[in-house]
Amino acid sequence: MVDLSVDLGFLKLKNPVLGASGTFGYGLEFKPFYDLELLGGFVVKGLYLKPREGNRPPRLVETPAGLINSIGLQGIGVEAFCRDILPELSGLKTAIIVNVCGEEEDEYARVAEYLSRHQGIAALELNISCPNVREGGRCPAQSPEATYRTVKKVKQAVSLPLITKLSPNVTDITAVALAAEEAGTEAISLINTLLAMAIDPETRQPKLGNVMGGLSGPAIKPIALRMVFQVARAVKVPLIGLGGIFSAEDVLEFMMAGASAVQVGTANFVDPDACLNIIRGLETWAENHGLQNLSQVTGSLKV
Amino acid sequence: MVDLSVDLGFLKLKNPVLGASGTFGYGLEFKPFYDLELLGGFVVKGLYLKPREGNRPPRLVETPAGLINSIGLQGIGVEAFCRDILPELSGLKTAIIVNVCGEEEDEYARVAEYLSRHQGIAALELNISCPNVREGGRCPAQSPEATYRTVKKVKQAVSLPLITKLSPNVTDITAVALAAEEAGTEAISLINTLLAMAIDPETRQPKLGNVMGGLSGPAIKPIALRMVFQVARAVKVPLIGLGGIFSAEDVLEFMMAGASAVQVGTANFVDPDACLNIIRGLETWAENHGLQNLSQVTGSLKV
Amino acid sequence: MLIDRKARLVEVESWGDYFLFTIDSPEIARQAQPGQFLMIKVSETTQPLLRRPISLHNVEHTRLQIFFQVAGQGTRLLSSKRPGQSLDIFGPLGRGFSLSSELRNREVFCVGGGRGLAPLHYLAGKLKAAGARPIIFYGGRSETDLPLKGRLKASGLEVLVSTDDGSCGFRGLVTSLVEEKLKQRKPAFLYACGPDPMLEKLADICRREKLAGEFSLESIMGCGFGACWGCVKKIRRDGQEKYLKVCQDGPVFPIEEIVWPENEHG
Amino acid sequence: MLIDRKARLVEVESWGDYFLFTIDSPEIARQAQPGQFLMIKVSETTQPLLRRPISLHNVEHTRLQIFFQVAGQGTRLLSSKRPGQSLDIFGPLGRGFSLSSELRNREVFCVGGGRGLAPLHYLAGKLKAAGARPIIFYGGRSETDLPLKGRLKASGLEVLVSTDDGSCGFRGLVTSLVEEKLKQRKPAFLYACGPDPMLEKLADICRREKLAGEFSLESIMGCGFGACWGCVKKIRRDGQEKYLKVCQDGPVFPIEEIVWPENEHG
Ligand SMILES: Cc1cc2nc3c(=O)[nH]c(=O)nc-3n(C[C@H](O)[C@H](O)[C@H](O)COP(=O)(O)OP(=O)(O)OC[C@H]3O[C@@H](n4cnc5c(N)ncnc54)[C@H](O)[C@@H]3O)c2cc1C
Ligand SMILES: Cc1cc2nc3c(=O)[nH]c(=O)nc-3n(C[C@H](O)[C@H](O)[C@H](O)COP(=O)(O)OP(=O)(O)OC[C@H]3O[C@@H](n4cnc5c(N)ncnc54)[C@H](O)[C@@H]3O)c2cc1C
Ligand SMILES: Cc1cc2nc3c(=O)[nH]c(=O)nc-3n(C[C@H](O)[C@H](O)[C@H](O)COP(=O)(O)O)c2cc1C
Ligand SMILES: Cc1cc2nc3c(=O)[nH]c(=O)nc-3n(C[C@H](O)[C@H](O)[C@H](O)COP(=O)(O)O)c2cc1C
Ligand code: FES
Ligand code: FES
Repeated sequence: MVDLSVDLGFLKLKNPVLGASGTFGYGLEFKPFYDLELLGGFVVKGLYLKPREGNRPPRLVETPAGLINSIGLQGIGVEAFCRDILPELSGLKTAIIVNVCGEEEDEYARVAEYLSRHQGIAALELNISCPNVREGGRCPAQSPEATYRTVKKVKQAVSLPLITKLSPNVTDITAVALAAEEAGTEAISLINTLLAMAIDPETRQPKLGNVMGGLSGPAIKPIALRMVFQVARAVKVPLIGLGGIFSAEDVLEFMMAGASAVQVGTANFVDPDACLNIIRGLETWAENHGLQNLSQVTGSLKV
Repeated sequence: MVDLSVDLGFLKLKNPVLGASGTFGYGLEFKPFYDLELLGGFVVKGLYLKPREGNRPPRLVETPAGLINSIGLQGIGVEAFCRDILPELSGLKTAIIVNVCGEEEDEYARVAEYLSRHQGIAALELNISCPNVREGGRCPAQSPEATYRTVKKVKQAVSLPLITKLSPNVTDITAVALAAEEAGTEAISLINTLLAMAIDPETRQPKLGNVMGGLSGPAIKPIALRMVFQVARAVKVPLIGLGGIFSAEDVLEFMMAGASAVQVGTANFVDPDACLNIIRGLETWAENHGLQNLSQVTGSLKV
Repeated sequence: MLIDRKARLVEVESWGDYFLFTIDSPEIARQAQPGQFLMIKVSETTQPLLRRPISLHNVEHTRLQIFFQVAGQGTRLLSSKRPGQSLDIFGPLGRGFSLSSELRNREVFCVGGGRGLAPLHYLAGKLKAAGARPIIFYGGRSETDLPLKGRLKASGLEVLVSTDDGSCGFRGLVTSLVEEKLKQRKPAFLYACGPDPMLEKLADICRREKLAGEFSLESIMGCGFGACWGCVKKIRRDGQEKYLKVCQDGPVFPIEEIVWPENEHG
Repeated sequence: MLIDRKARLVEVESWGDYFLFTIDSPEIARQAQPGQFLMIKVSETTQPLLRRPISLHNVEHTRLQIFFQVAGQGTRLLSSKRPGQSLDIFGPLGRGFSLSSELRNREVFCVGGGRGLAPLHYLAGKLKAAGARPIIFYGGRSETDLPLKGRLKASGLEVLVSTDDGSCGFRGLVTSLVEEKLKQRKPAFLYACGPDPMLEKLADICRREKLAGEFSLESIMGCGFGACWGCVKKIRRDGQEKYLKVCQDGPVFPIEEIVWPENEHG
């Protein structure tokens, strides 16, 4: 039997596969398909203090090997989440991570603070990297300073472990990662979506109601992998890699590049049981390669 | 008959389709497939002062809907180009554009200066955005200041029209575009490739000899289109859009987003006659849509 | 709701761009309701990346039928499947049509434009079984858009057809045929599925005639089971306008709840 | 060199993972030389994105033959083509084998491992026609890797086979069989195509035996016609080591010019 577990220091996962925020609903949506306790864990959809309407539809457009979304973080808000959803999740023997959003820096701390008063949350993921909520797709993770400030504020407000989620829409991903580390984040997850666009030549209109959106899926995997590789060489905190993971081999690439765990996003839409299949694939691969602990794979790239 | 021509101010093209640098060889490679004079023009492969060996192979890896390359600008150097190749090109009735490279800022000006002493070159494209030549994939187009300085120096050295080619590996593409404009570039082309990576889980080695490379092809089109859209709203100089163009519809998307002309890159590998097919497709589309001048399409997006 | 990766394609019938598939999937068949839909994998590659939502056209014993029109790459790939092959599907999904017991002995209009006919066969069958009197309005541009009219009649359903070009039945839009018939008949309810302009026009007619009803809406879907918030349409409910999920809160919505023209673009 | 989008696939033969296609393409056939190759479109979608390089296995009148092994997604898609379908190919490409007139009446070794046999049939035929005495060394892991041995013999060629497991012919690596034969025979030249470790070993043998020859190299190709600089290998020529294009300067290179192990990775 292979040991698939990974230890992030602040959190031990039974395996390195987490459902990615915004693609895993509030978790419950996947209950009909498999036992959620088989997962390393999952990150619920981004939450603000208040319920949020989200962006004007259409919100999705397919591109070659990719998907652009402009959901705009529609959601029920942290209060309703803690009241209606969390009690259903907190009994599960798997890591429940909550994706934390904010209109401005203070809101992140307030959402985190609200969540910290509830049981059953393993960690918070700071979504400072959504391209769908501010004018022109901007986000705090595009600046080391704003990243530092936001992480620091949340850090001061709560004692829950923090995972800071980075944006690929930057010149130097390592500078932002270092800022998050310096501000005290326990881990870094990367990447969020790449700012993108599509046009319908017949109507001459953008295909998304919100004009621009975020690109995910296999198309972006090579970019995500490169960023994980770069950040792994720059910081000491553990990394959670994501972007276009659809198979166990994809997970291995991210782990070799330096990720301790991964998240699976868009693949959940194509196959609701994608995470489960990937976990099984990892087990088989480890067996076939005579590995005892899958965690050995992290950072094992030969360059 | 539809008028496909576009006027960049400093250069009139018979149609908006150019072969993209590095994917179009020195032009002559395409002669067996069609008459090069049918093109709007083409951009020859990047040139340094001296011949260049390029990067260690493997240099190519396919990814979903994409291609990562790490050629590293192998080439014959500007002297051999002017002596052996240019005479064969300069008689062609199509726009010959030369992609200009430099190890440091001065070299760009010297290559440009050398080229400016020869006949038959319609414009220079400053390749300040190649991710395959410097440590960590860095390039001048990642900084507005370095962009400004490089363009300015070349501008002072030559009177040939300049097209500055931007990198997508930046936080704010408009800031770099504005810097290039301020430094006096006649046009801007975008985008070059996205820094990317792939790993072979069996060997645990990077799939590219040079570890990282540049991602091109349909996978990146949504990102390229978004950047053209953003830059079109920020600058006044004409834009040449590229990134994943494989069809006439793709060209129309870029033109609607604000490009006056386009370049076709990776598609030339898949179909050596891709540019020709795209030009024909544009003609048909314009006819079917009752357009007299294709150039009307530029910037016609309804947002 | 479950994933069936070995749903066997039993029979393929086709008329030009239109395809009728008969699929063996006992478990999904057992749970199905009219107005629900399936998410179907159309490609083994990433092109296209996503599954395609297709309504249940009919359900009999262990078998499902789907009726679809080739609209693009995904449905074209689907149309190339052959009898004996396995399909990778999951479902049944969404909130289907409500079948109120008050419709018993009453006339009910079921209006479908082109591929919008898809969910109405199953619905009309259930209505009949429940003692209502469904009338299917089946509209298209031309007779070739109405390949199922013969079968619907043969299965004992009342069918009125319209074509824009008059090649079959009433000449004009199916909405005009509905208006025409409303002069004589007083249905208790109207169900419809079809292109947005058709639905919007029907919504006008229903409002004017004070006729209650439900529409099955389409939307581009990421997941089909409520996980992505990608499929929303603007719905007026409990005095508030909000974006509800077509895949989970729909695809069927009460007519008066649908907000036009917010939902038109795309 | 030209693009033939309607090259008709006339015949498909297969043995496990190995496929032999006969393709009608008069113009390409007319220009072809042994050692040259085609770029073949394997998919209508972007997966895989690029064409696949495949050697000319044989050319007769208007017809080309290719012989390939399924190695991944691209060759798998290619293997699913059926007789009567059109292939989208371009070629002939590259610099093939040199056929020196000095080989007349001399013995010539043609060594192929597995799919590396592909270009040798055409070559051996031309050699024979030119009056040389080609001997094909055909090696594989097991007998199933040597599907063409019967045909080669039937077409009048001298064939020596080896298998790693001894299931057919000499037991051992094909390079050992070559070494064995070199004890008795003195060929004038050696041609080879196959996996890098086999070629490197053969290069050693040739250096030791002072035997001249040429290898056909493989490389991942972007374009196949010299436009991308993606396929280079390190070659020692005119006293300098430089990256030359396999698609244009090769795929055939003089053995002594090839630099090992620089070219091994990948
Ligand atoms: C709940 C539901 C049930 C459906 N049931 C049926 C059915 O029973 N029979 C049938 O023929 N069709 C049905 N559709 C529509 C069908 O899903 C689309 O035609 C299909 O997804 C188009 O995919 P494609 O790859 O062929 O076309 P694409 O190339 O993806 O698109 C072609 C055109 O269709 C539009 N389109 C794409 N996806 C959708 C979508 N999900 N809904 C509406 N328009 C879309 C695109 O904007 C484009 O204009 C249903 C849609 C929904 C949401
Ligand atoms: C000039 C030339 C002639 C060739 N002739 C033949 C032939 O006649 N018969 C034949 O069976 N094969 C031939 N090959 C090899 C053939 O091109 C590859 O097997 C094929 O491209 C693999 O594609 P795929 O999608 O099936 O596999 P992929 O999934 O792309 O790759 C499978 C494995 O093959 C390797 N590979 C991919 N492309 C190439 C390549 N171009 N060369 C070598 N290895 C590669 C990959 O690194 C991977 O390990 C030739 C290659 C070249 C360069
Ligand atoms: C429809 C959709 C909604 C998303 N919503 C969120 C979100 O709420 N919070 C967040 O941090 N990331 C969100 N993301 C980004 C994903 O978590 C992930 O970073 C990205 O999609 C790349 O991974 P993938 O290619 O595996 O999907 C969303 C992505 C998609 C496709
Ligand atoms: C193999 C290869 C070589 C390239 N070489 C150059 C180059 O020499 N100079 C340059 O400016 N861009 C170079 N590029 C970038 C392309 O010109 C283009 O910007 C990029 O590939 C995106 O366009 P595409 O998706 O249409 O290929 C190269 C791209 C590829 C794939
Ligand atoms: S399609 Fe994903 S929530 Fe409806
Ligand atoms: S494959 Fe493009 S240069 Fe050789």
